[in-house]
Amino acid sequence: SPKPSSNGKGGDSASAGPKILHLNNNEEPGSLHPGTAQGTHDSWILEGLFEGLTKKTPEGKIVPGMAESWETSKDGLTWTFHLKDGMKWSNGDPVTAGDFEYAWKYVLNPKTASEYAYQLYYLKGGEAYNSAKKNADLKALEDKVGVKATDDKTLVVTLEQETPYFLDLTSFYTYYPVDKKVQEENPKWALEASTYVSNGAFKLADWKHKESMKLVKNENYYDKDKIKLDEVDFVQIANENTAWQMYKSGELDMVYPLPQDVQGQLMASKNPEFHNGPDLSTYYYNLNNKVKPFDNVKIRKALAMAINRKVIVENVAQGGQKPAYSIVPPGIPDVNGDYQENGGDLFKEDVTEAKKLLKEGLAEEGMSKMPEFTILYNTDEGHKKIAEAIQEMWRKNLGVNVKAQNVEFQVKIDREHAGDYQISRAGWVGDYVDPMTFMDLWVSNGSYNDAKWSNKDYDALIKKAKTSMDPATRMTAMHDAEKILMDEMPIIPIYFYTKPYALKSYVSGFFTPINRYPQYIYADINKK
Amino acid sequence: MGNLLEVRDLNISFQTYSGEVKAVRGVNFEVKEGEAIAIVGESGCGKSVTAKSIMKLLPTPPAMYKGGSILFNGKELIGLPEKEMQRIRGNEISIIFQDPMTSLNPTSKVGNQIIEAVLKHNKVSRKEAFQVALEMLELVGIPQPVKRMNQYPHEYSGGMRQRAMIAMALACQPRLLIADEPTTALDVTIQAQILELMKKLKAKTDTSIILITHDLGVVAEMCDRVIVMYAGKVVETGTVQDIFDNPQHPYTKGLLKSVPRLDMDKKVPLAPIIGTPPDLIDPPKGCSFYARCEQAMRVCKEYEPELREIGTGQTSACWLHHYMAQTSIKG
Amino acid sequence: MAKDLHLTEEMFLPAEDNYKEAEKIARPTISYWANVWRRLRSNKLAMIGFVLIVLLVIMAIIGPHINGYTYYEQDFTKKNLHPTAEHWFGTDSLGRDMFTRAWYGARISLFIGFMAALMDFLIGVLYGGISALKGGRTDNLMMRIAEVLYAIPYLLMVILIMVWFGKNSGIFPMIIAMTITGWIPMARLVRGQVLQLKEFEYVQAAHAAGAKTSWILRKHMIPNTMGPILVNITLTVPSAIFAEATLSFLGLGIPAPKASWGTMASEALSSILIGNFYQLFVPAILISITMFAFNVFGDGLRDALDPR
Amino acid sequence: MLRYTLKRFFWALVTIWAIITLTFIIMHSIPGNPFAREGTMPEAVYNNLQQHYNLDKPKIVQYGLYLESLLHLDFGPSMKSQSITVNDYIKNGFPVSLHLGLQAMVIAICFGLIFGVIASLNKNRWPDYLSMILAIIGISVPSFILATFLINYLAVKWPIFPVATWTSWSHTVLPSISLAAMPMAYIARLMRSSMIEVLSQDYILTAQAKGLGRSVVIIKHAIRNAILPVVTVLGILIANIVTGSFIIENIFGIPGMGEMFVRGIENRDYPVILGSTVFYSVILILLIFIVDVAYTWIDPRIKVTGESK
Amino acid sequence: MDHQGIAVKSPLVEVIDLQKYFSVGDKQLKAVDHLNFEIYPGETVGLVGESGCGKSTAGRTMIRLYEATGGEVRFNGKNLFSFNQKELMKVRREIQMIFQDPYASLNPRMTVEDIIGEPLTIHGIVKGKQKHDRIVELLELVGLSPDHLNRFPHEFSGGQRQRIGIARALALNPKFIVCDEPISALDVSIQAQVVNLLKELQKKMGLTYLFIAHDLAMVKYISDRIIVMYLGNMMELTESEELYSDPLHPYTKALLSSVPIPNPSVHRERIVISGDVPSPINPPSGCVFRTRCPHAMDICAAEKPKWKEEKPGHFVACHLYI
Ligand SMILES: Nc1ncnc2c1ncn2[C@@H]1O[C@H](COP(=O)(O)OP(=O)(O)OP(=O)(O)O)[C@@H](O)[C@H]1O
Ligand SMILES: Nc1ncnc2c1ncn2[C@@H]1O[C@H](COP(=O)(O)OP(=O)(O)OP(=O)(O)O)[C@@H](O)[C@H]1O
Ligand SMILES: [Mg+2]
Ligand SMILES: [Mg+2]
Repeated sequence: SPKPSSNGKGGDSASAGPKILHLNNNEEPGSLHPGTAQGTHDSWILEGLFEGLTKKTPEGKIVPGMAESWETSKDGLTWTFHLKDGMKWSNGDPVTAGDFEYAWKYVLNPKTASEYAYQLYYLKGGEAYNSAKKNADLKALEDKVGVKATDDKTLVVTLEQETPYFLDLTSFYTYYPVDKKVQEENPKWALEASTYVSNGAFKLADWKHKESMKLVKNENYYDKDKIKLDEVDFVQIANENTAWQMYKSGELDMVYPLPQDVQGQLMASKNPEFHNGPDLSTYYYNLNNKVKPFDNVKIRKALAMAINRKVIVENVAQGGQKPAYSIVPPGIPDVNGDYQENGGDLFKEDVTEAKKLLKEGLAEEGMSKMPEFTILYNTDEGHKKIAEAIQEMWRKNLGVNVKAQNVEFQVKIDREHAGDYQISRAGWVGDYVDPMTFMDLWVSNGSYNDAKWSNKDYDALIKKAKTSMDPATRMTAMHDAEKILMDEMPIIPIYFYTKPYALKSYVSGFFTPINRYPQYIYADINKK
Repeated sequence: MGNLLEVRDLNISFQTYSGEVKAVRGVNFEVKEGEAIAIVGESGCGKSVTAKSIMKLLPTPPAMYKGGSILFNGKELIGLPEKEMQRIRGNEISIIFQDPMTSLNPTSKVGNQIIEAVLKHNKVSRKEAFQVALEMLELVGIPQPVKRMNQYPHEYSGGMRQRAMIAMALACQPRLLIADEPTTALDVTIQAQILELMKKLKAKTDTSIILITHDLGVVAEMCDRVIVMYAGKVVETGTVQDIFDNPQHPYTKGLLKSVPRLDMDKKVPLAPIIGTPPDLIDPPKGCSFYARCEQAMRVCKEYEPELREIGTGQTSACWLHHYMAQTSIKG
Repeated sequence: MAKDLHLTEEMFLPAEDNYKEAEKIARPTISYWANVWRRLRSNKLAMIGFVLIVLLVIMAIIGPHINGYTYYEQDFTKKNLHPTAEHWFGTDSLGRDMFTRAWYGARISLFIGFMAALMDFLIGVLYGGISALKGGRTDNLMMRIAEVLYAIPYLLMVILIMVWFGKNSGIFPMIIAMTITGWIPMARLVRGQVLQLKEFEYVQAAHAAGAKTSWILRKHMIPNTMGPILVNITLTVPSAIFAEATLSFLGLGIPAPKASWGTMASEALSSILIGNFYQLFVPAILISITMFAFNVFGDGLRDALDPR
Repeated sequence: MLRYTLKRFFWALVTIWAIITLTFIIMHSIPGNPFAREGTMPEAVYNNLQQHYNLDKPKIVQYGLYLESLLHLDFGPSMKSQSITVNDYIKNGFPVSLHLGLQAMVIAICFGLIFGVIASLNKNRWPDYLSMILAIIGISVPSFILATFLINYLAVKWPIFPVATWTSWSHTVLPSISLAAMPMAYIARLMRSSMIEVLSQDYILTAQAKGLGRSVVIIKHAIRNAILPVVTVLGILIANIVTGSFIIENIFGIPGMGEMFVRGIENRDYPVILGSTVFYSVILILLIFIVDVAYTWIDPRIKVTGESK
Repeated sequence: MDHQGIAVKSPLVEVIDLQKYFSVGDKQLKAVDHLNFEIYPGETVGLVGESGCGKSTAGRTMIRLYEATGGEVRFNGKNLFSFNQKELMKVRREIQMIFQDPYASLNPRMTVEDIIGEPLTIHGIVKGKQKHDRIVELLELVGLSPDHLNRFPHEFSGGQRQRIGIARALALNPKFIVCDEPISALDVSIQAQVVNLLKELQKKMGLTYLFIAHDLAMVKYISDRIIVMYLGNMMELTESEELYSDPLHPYTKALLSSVPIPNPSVHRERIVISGDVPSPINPPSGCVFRTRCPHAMDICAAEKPKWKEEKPGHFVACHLYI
């Protein structure tokens, strides 16, 4: 019989009845196996289902998860984790250190072909094992991987090199354990709800592929008292507009992302249901430094200075984003305070100056007029509007003719890698909470250096920051490098993303870690 | 013998893009009980329109009844409500069309198409209607009628289809059968079969027949009386003998002279009627045949001749019958 | 016999010149197309369609210049305005004048429509014509190829085209995309027509007179298939405009900041969420009017060509 | 009949093979691959993925492997999803698309026929104009616009129906209507002209001459004959509906095949692209076959063996 | 035409074993099977038979509008089927065709001038003013007025259209014309116009006709000799008077008696043959007429009757005459 229409239902009244939260996962998860999961459509679910060695508090602090405590060796290369007592899988099996070892090695096994295997390259021998050639001795390579369960409660991890943010990583979903027993009995356990086993706040009760998922409270979870929700229902609506309409009609309790216009309206009307979380990502334009006239610094700077970021943020993106005058977004701790705040604005918008620079640059290039060029962006209404706004700003402020071309995401990536573009829209989400996740993108021949820019001083500073153990040295080097980057302007930062979302007023307890989706684990529903 | 059908001063026009086509212009004739009359005339002279108008089958618009009356069995058909007309159609008056290929519904079994007519007009069960239909098919000489009942028209040959049409038309024993060129589309040998059949049926039942054709041979074999039409008018009427042996109107004479006969000497040239019939949107003022007439007189251009009695039962519409013409020709 | 009064003896003398009228054709000569035009003119709905098409074309030409705005200029202080005396169709989310954009879009949409129709016509006539004339195996093969082409995912082909023409994206690849399978119905139609015409006696007569294939094509086939082809063309124009709108929904439309009705509609889809219906209404209504105009005109043309 | 079916089957196979081959070629000649993404992916990871999905093999080998797996009716894995294979995709998605398509088709056929018949019976009078204007609106409003309006009015403003998803029958109403509008309009127009044609045929006159009532003539004699041209386009129309539903599926969040197919292309998920193409062409060919058979059922003149008359 | 005349003249057209099969699906349709006859200059040969018996096919194959399946057609002694395109083009001037349907045989989009001028243009014989004059001359020849030059076919009546068709056929001064039922679609009153015209032209220009029709009276009236065809086969061939006075083949007899006589005083015994013409895809074995023949014998099913000269100049294919 058909499920009662979820029309207009949130969690039912507080007096009785289960508390059900209705969310939209946008898409079918590619995988709900922690080892092969990648991307937000997977992780948002997994974060409710699993818990790693550590976890993050709403305030962003790292606290023990499955691990009770840990210690680090002097050289920072060896980490020893001690698991809490009585941790159980949702099927009742005990969670052991062996489950972690097994899970991590599974990820690194080249046969698994996990896309996120490189998240474990920090482990000693991890990359070697994952890169094994076809007829290499896999067993030997596996044994060399730096993770070992010395007993059921103790996990010893050896790193390739010192990694200051390793603890942060242990809360990441690729580091989640899997139930070894279950996996060995049934390698397909993660494909259906009926065989699914997890160790987190919720367990997977139902999974209609391409349609919906249902998570219910896991009674075996050690911290279950903190979990208020009885059930979380996910639908998979890819269309932003539809998702918003569902929110409006009460079929969803929370939506993220929001259509741009809606964000603008909600912000303007100061709607209490509107929330904006921090985000660890930057919206910028790549300039192809290999083609004329973008090989000229003055021209690049002129273009960067002739954009009115405030207008874009307020009128186009409309999500409370921050205009970007540097590349590393706010929210990353410096030695003291916030890295981005300490760095400050590294360039200014100035149309007159831009005009002057453009003229000079063109003279240097031996050109009389800026040739027409094309902005490449991947097909998306939002990107299109921003491109149109920038196009018009450049036309008005600099008198240059700009074309905008949208292509499929796949095609854009291909053309960027091949250097077959002039200007392209890009965005970068930090993998971990450290400026390095942004700064090492533009080292010479870096694999994501689509600007094809190269600067020896920059490379040297990045190298210094990577090899130094001293936080102060690292941070200074990175600040210096960022200055060079913004002086040379191989890329044009536009804004720092935020996470604007709408949440019904009867829902409380959501929080937004900087590099995650808004978290529902501790949410509660209180309808009058 | 009373008149089964009386058509008086019938006028019918069609509204078209180019103007009003006056297809039938004051036609008068009657059909007696048990009589077979023929309507002959060139293509487009209004034969089919007359036939269909008796059945009230002309779609209005574009057709318009512009006056006149059609008395069937004493009942005025013009202005009769559609419901009552439906009771007459197929029951008291039936019609057979020229082309048996297109006159049967291709997606319905032949048997059903006959049964349908029977059921409509008789209070009988389907089984009885089936029996009637079967008998009709047998009557018109279709072999293996039981099998044929369940076949579709395309499984019939042309001659058989026309037989089925006849069976359908006769299924309710109508008092008047209108056959609009029933054999024109058929081959000679098949035509002969159908003609034999119709003759036989005519002898057997007491049905009156209006046979529309332009084949004078068919007329000679089948009919008692002939009505000759030209450009929407009746120009001559008479018994078959009169028309063939003693035609009065120049058009009738022309028709007879323009067809070769098997027994004719080929040295004798055929005498065609020259030219073509007039445009019925703007018919000529005087005699419509004026422009093609061998014996045309000046009066013919200006004044329209009226149908007048020549001999017993023979009428003709021609100025030649006027006493002044007789004298002037003599003189 | 009341009329006897007017009759005189002399009137009963033989007429001399009566045969002159026998072969006369009274009505003024009128060519086939003139006849079609006359019938078309008397079809009110079709004429409304025709007038609308003419108006659309005129507005596409002059519309973008009427109120002094350009299709690209942005004014963020005036974004999402409802129609006013200043902005007749309101403004869009980037503060651009919708009236100017709508008619600029008309240019592009109509151009795509007409070009797609033209391309369909050229390819369809050639392919269908050859297929029918060659007949036999060639015909069979050509029709199967068309069938296969029809079954290959359209989207895949569109992407391929967009990639092929990567550098100069815009209207041209769009037209190719419209044409890539669009010609197939036209080819089918032409093929059917030609197959029919092949058996027509006037074509046989030309054969008997020794005419070459090219002559027969030029003199008999093309003029006599023109009617159905024309009808088909009038229906291709709006369907190409429509298809452009659908591709725009997938983001495969005209490059920014140029406007077509399709891109305007898909841009405006989210505006309905904040109550700006007019942004969607403008392109939707224009598309509808165009569809309406071409459809009723095409239907009228069909009726005019085939009097029954 | 058997011989004919076999012959047809053979040609169907050839056609499908040609479609697979061409799709394969086109698919691999457009840029992008399933694992390309923004950001860095270490060489090793990339190689492992390529190896896992046989993408490191020469194209011709991949082609051969694909054909071979097809013989076992195995459409292969999805390169973007570990949790579900292409067979699963089809198994889950097709019934949904079919349900949606059929429901839309039923709406389209019923209303299309009714409108068309009414219009033809009142040729050049107001019911004709009214239904044809409705039909033209149906053709002229792109489905994504119609869907947006329907959601806005019938789900948000006046919450009669739910906005999206595919959970209960009431969820299927709006998408079905959105999808039905266009074919409905098309059928209505086709039916109108076909009816007008049929109504001028001699056998209609014959039926009237039998004294049958107007409604009997129309229902028993006219409609059945007039429906033939509609039936011929039905195959293509249904196929278009089932394949063309991706926009509707996207807007209403329906787990059907159209959405999967578009996603497949966006992601360069090769097996998904090929799988859905093959599946669709089979459906298309099957539909055309069914329509042909239906045609013989409605029109006794046509034999299934393709010989006319 | 007398027998002596035939003897001295050599035939203009010789048809030898002409065959034309169509393939319909997987089967063969023998539309024309083994025709043998000749046509002498200035003569009119009539070809009669029921619908679908292959008359048109025979006519069209003879002038190479269809490619023959077998046999030969000699024109002036030369095999027409062995001509290449160039030779064919040349001979086309001498062989023409008039078609049955006056509505389908004229291109509705062309004026009368274009239609009649088409063969002239194709062969590029005359141009400009000369061409115009020639067209006017032709128009007058068929009894139409030069006023009609710029009119379109639909403005004409059937008889006039047929005359336009004749003018077109005459444009190149042909010797031989295949008339494929040129009067069947016309009104009785008009038929005579066309028949008289054809006869007149024959006299004037020494034309030779193959006159195809199913109206026996008309064929008899216009032809010197008549061929009776049934289901793709020749049944009988003789002079027209002879055919009428002494038909040999049972089919011919039935055919003759089927023609209604427009004279109410004449009453005759009619031979009505039952049944319909069988399908040419699956013709009866032996004599194709046997299924409807009142005199059918055992041998008729077993053996195809030979083509036999029963009397001088009178050929028949029937087992009754062995
Ligand atoms: N539906 C119609 N609309 C306009 N004119 C019509 C219509 N039906 C008949 N006519 C005209 O009415 C006239 C008489 O037509 P009708 O069909 O009665 O001729 P007919 O004598 O039966 O000829 P035929 O021997 O060709 O059947 C013709 O001029 C014809 O053009
Ligand atoms: N192009 C063709 N393809 C297949 N069959 C054909 C073709 N043309 C004619 N036939 C068949 O050949 C046979 C003879 O046809 P043909 O047209 O020669 O007959 P006909 O004697 O001229 O008949 P009619 O009196 O109807 O004109 C018929 O059965 C016909 O169906
Ligand atoms: Mg008639
Ligand atoms: Mg013929």
